[in-house]
Amino acid sequence: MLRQLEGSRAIAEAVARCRPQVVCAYPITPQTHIVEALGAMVKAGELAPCRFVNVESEFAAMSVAIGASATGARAYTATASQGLLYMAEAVFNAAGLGLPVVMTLANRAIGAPINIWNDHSDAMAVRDAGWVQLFAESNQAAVDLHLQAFRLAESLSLPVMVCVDGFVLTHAFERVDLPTAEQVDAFVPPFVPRQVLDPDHPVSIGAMVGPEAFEEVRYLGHVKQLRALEEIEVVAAAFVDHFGRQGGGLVQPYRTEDADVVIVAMGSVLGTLEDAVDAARDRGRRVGVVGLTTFRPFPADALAGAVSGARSVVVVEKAFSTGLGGVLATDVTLALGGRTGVATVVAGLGGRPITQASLTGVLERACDGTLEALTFLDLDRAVVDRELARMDASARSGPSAENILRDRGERARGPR
Amino acid sequence: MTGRPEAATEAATEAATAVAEQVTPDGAAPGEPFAVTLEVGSSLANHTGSWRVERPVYVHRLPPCNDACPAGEDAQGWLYRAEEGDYEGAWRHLVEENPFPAVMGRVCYRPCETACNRGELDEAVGINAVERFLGDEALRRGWRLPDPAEPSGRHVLVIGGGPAGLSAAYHLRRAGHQVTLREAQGALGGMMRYGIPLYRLPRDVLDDEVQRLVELGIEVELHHRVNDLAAELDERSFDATFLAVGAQLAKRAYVPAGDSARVLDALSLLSGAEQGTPPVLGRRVAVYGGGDTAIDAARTARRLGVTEPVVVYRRTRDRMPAHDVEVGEAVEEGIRLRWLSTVAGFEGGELVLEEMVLDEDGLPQPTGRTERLEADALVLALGEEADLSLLASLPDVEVRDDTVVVGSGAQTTHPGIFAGGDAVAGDRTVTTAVGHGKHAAGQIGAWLAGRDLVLPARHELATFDHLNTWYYADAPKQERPRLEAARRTSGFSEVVFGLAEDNALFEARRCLSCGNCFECDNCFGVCPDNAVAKLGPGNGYAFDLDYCKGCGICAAECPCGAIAMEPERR
Amino acid sequence: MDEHGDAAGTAVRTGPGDSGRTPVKYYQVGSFAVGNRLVALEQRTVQADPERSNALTSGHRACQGCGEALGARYVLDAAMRATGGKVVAVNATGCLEVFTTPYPETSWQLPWLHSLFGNAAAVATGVAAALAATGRDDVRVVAQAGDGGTVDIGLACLSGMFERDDDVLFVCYDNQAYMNTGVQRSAATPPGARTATTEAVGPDPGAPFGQGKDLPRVAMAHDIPYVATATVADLFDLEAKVETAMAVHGARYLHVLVPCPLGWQTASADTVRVARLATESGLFPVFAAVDGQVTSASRIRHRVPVEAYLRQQGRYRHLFPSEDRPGRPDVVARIQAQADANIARYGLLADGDGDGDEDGTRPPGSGVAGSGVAP
Amino acid sequence: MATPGETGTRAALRWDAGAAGTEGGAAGTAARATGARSFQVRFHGRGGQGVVTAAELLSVAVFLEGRHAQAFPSFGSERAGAPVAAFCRMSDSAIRTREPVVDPDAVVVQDATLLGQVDLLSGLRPGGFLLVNTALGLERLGLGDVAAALPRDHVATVAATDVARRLVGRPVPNAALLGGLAALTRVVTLDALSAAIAQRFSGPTGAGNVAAATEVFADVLRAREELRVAPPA
Repeated sequence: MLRQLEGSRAIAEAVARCRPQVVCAYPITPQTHIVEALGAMVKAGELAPCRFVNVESEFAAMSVAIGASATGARAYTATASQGLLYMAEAVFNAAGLGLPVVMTLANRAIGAPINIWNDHSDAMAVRDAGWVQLFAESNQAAVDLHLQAFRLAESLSLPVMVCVDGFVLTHAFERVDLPTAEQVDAFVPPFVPRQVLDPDHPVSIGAMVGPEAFEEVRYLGHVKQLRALEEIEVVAAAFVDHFGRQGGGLVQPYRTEDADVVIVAMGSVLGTLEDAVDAARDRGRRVGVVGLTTFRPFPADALAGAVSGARSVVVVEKAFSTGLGGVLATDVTLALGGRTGVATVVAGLGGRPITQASLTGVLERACDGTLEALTFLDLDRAVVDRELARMDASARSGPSAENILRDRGERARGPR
Repeated sequence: MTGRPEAATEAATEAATAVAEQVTPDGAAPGEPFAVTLEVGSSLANHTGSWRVERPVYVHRLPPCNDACPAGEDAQGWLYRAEEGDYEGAWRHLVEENPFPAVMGRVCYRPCETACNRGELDEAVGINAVERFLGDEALRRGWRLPDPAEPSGRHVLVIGGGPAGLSAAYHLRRAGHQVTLREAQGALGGMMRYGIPLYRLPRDVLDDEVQRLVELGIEVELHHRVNDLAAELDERSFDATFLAVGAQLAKRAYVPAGDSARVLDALSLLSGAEQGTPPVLGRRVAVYGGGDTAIDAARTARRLGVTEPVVVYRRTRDRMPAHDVEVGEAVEEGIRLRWLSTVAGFEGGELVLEEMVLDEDGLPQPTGRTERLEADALVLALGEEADLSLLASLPDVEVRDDTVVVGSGAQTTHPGIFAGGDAVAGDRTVTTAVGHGKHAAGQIGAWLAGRDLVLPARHELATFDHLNTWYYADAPKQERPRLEAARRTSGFSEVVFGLAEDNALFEARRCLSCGNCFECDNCFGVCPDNAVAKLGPGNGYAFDLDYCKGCGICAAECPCGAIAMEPERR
Repeated sequence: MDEHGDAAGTAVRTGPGDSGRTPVKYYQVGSFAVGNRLVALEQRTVQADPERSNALTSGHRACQGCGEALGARYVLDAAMRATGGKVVAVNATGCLEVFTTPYPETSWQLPWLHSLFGNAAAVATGVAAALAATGRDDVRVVAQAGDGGTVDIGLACLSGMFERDDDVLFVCYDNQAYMNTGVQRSAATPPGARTATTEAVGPDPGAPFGQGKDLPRVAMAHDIPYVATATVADLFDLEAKVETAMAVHGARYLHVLVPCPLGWQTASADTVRVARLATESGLFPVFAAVDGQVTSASRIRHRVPVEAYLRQQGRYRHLFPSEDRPGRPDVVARIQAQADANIARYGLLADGDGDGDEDGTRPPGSGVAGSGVAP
Repeated sequence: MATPGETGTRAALRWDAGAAGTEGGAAGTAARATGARSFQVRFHGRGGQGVVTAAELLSVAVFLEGRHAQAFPSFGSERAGAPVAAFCRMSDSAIRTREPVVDPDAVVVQDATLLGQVDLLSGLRPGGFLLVNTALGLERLGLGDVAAALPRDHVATVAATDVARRLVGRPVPNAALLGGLAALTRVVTLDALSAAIAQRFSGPTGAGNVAAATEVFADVLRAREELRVAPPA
């Protein structure tokens, strides 16, 4: 059914149709609207017998989800940014215990400086936690990925994180096709826990594993994730069967045939990129885009196939590893066998708008071979240079962020 | 949202159950995460017993009551039965050692209670009161003593029908021996009858317990004073003889006295009262001596109409041999006590008392100071000695200090002649005599069988510091009610009453069960390693050394000290 | 003749209320020992039952004389009896978790889940929510943690669980320090006690005064239906409290003192004894509170000075004189003042037992058998 | 499932919601994506005045007409009273871009007190539309020059707060202004707008807001008609 909805509401509706049994929530912008909506549905009795638990922290939220999942309930929560870091220990734990929790991550930057706007720093920070991480390009994708997330999590007995760009998607009102409850029931079977706390069949879950078996446990976790690559495609195919549209999978190529330059990116920037690619194609540039829907497990083979014909690969990503460069770019480089010519464009940090104009510039430079290995898109070079000069001039220049803000403030006031 | 949430939940539950039921042969459900999820109880494969350097062992320690009992009673053992309300079982356990619970419960001076560990906690267990309850209950219900064993074909002569002789006869008879008991008096009981006042031991109680004993098949010959033992043994052949003639000859002290002075001994006063021929005493009587007999004499005199009995004793009350309870009751009855005094003379209705002082050794020394005390009679209660003239014809029976010498086997220096009771050295109490009788019977049995009697080694004494008394609820002793003092002196009614059943039960349950497991489950409960198995009622517990780490909590928390830690031997 | 004048008299052993437990008639040791052949089966403790569940079974790797192993079995077996075996346990990281579940062995015999150090309460909330959501209302949840997992790292989750009144019994096994990591100070470490991070050196040896958290009172401040303290030294009381707790729904808190031979530097055999001294000195008040109000407190049976308790433990050794140190009678006096304050706050002495009971007929310490109290 | 190298199926993942299940061709997608330029509206107001709701309602109205719309707020943590902006981008085809709206086709000012504090007309495209909630004239607000730079029939003022107070019972001018915007720009019908409002608000509130939108729609329409017949000032 087509609806014009806020992204958060669409996600909440999708989650609700998956019949979660325990939803736990702690507010953090920009995730709040999702759990608010679910809370209202539970309160109204629409999700009975689902329990909605208002917890005291994200750490508790994931912990409640762990307890609920281990007890055989379909458990869901949502968070963002600092919240994800605050629950990080439990995030790792849920994966280690093999509990099929589903979590929405309304992607947001991580402080300091505190920032409530979108980038992917949070998701990247837990990329090694053992979760399946899916990225939504649009709110329709967010809906579709959540439906698949529950089925995936439970068939894999692994937690799944659906990453949705904070504000850009969560707060955007747009058209979404929401499936009916009956359609979702047919697609997402009842939860059959792999392990469950049951007095009739008691087990001990969460044993201490020493050097004699820990490496094996980790190796098996790796194998499980690699097998998840297949399962993700199986579920995506099933999704097409059930809903008649594409809505998942590993990678999503767009106009990559004969492309010299292929951009690799994740999340909502893909829409703007596709507009930019179309425009560049209109200008005769042979460019394409590959969207990564699945980030963990990393679809190395699928990605390599998608960019095999490209002369150069540019990764546009909303996070970076300080002191190294792109996070996604590192993974892409690894997936492409260490091939040179993978450029990194760090963009959209802390909510900085990514415009089609800027992306067009990237495409043009990439086609011209003038794109640098690492680009910070739309970086205010003047501010940075002033601060660098100040740092060089004085060992005690004060916090750079503060200085930069002051500079920008001065500059903003200046022309008036 | 619409749909069928209940149906979905049910389906999920069914599916979960289906998975859980598909357990693999080794018990692991399919698909459970490797290593992270484990099947329950698997640590039983880890035998932590290897950590142990000390191991607990269940022990029996000797309860101080048992240790102290001259009659060798297993007081803790019969209290254990009584605690359960099994009075007959308790009584049967008791009479294994002593056939006179009703008498004991009245006349014993209770060394058991003196030794009782509970005395250090609050008050000693009223063992004697429970014993009396059991004894009275047995008489009331007509419980019979155990039948004798198969006839042994041996015949033993017991001389003296007092507590020692009767006890020996009892144990010998139970062992299947033929027993002939010769008693000089016209009734059995000895000092129980002629030395203990009625108000302490009603004679029907004595008669009933003696009769019950005699009915085991003891040949009793009353009025048979043995004057010449050799002659008697020549006259009729016995396989062994037990000599328990007691000590009835009153000791005399030289007291310068005028002809008119009325001086008599305590035993004749007591036996005269018993036989209904009390001596004439007058209004004012002094009793000279500090033992229980002196108190008995004074209290008897009080009941015979003496208005002002006074006990004269050379030393102080704390050094008086008489038992506190007796002295206390005497005081309640109006008997005066004069300490640090000796009788220096008695004439013209006046006693001359010399004041004494105690020297460094606590011995009384004369001071030369005297005073006078009006008295119509002086009763000497200075102890008794045995009349051993019957041994004159058997010179190989060694006699020393007016007592028969016996070895540890109760045998005199004449083979086959054993002796006990007041006729031999030792405490002269009924209980001791009963113990002598039992001991001698055992020795005689062994001697008749031509072997040494091997007594089991005595267990380590269960002292107070072996106990963990926190577990015992606070519970004061149940006192036996007593006759009001004002009504005591008008006759010979029994002063101390028995406990009602409820109170006797309560008192029995005050027993700490020192040194002997009473199945409180503490060891079973406090083991952090579940290494104690409970074997069921009456069967106690066993340590599971596969898992016992030897921490010792069981031993520390055993209320009664029935667990010891021993170094592990590997 | 007093109340014991007939055999039907009851041995009054604790204060009023006492978790609603029916006092046992006086039967020798009926009121205090684990079992008693003289009383009806139902009046004996769960631990006296040969069929007890042994929720924590043999083969675990706890130290000799571990109070926590004992306490956990006491609590869970009682909970199992109270629920007909329908218990799910959630465990915080700590000794109890480590010594029970080293791969490939587990000592638990009930469904058990360990997630993290600080989240036991929240995980238990999740379990409870899942049980409710899946219609398994007959199954109950017990969360358990050491003092660190309760009063320190676990406090936020615990407070949240309390505040939401989630249907969880949270049990803190308090051994007063981080024993699992080698005896470091926690917010439950008592003043004066030596730990690896409050060493017995300097002008103020041991843990400082004026810090730490009294979690039972923190719990009470949440107005949850039931808060109680207990020790491994009074099993009847502990089991009665578990039973009471399991009869109630909502957030419940049980704080159990479990001596640690390793961290307290006590003999392994003295675990129960030391716990007893903690209560008999007044340092560890044993009480219960319903809806935020104290409803009962276990009376001290045989009061002892705190010194009797402290002397048992190596972690307080520095407070007492020896050849190479003068001792700290001032610190002992401050600890005594804490005990006195507890006694006053909770009314731990029977009527008539005022302060200064030392002058009474029963000298302090005399009633504690074999406590080996040094002069 | 898209396989590497296949480009055409990508469209189905996206916004072809109106034709769920149909095959989207690469050419069609491209044409649609790069076809007609979208129409963009920026709403200005203060937190609590329903600025975001206004953008959302507009998007819903467009959606109800079978077209595509994307509404979003100026992402921030504004508190009640603080200046707030919201956006609505609409198009006949699916909207993929996530760019902010920097060059709106129309600006709606819900609160004229923002004048001088916020650059209300920033990026307004030449020939764009301006709708201001005020009982005063644009001259009095100091917007005369700006208004003069726009086509005469692209500018309107409405006393929407008064209308709202009267018809809704609360000084929330958003629905009234949407009615005005519909009349001014004709990018959405009053029917669709009314339906969107009625979806969002039930009962008297919904009816009042519909009435407010309807009244202002008529007012602005009337003003535009008057402008068409009147000579330029």
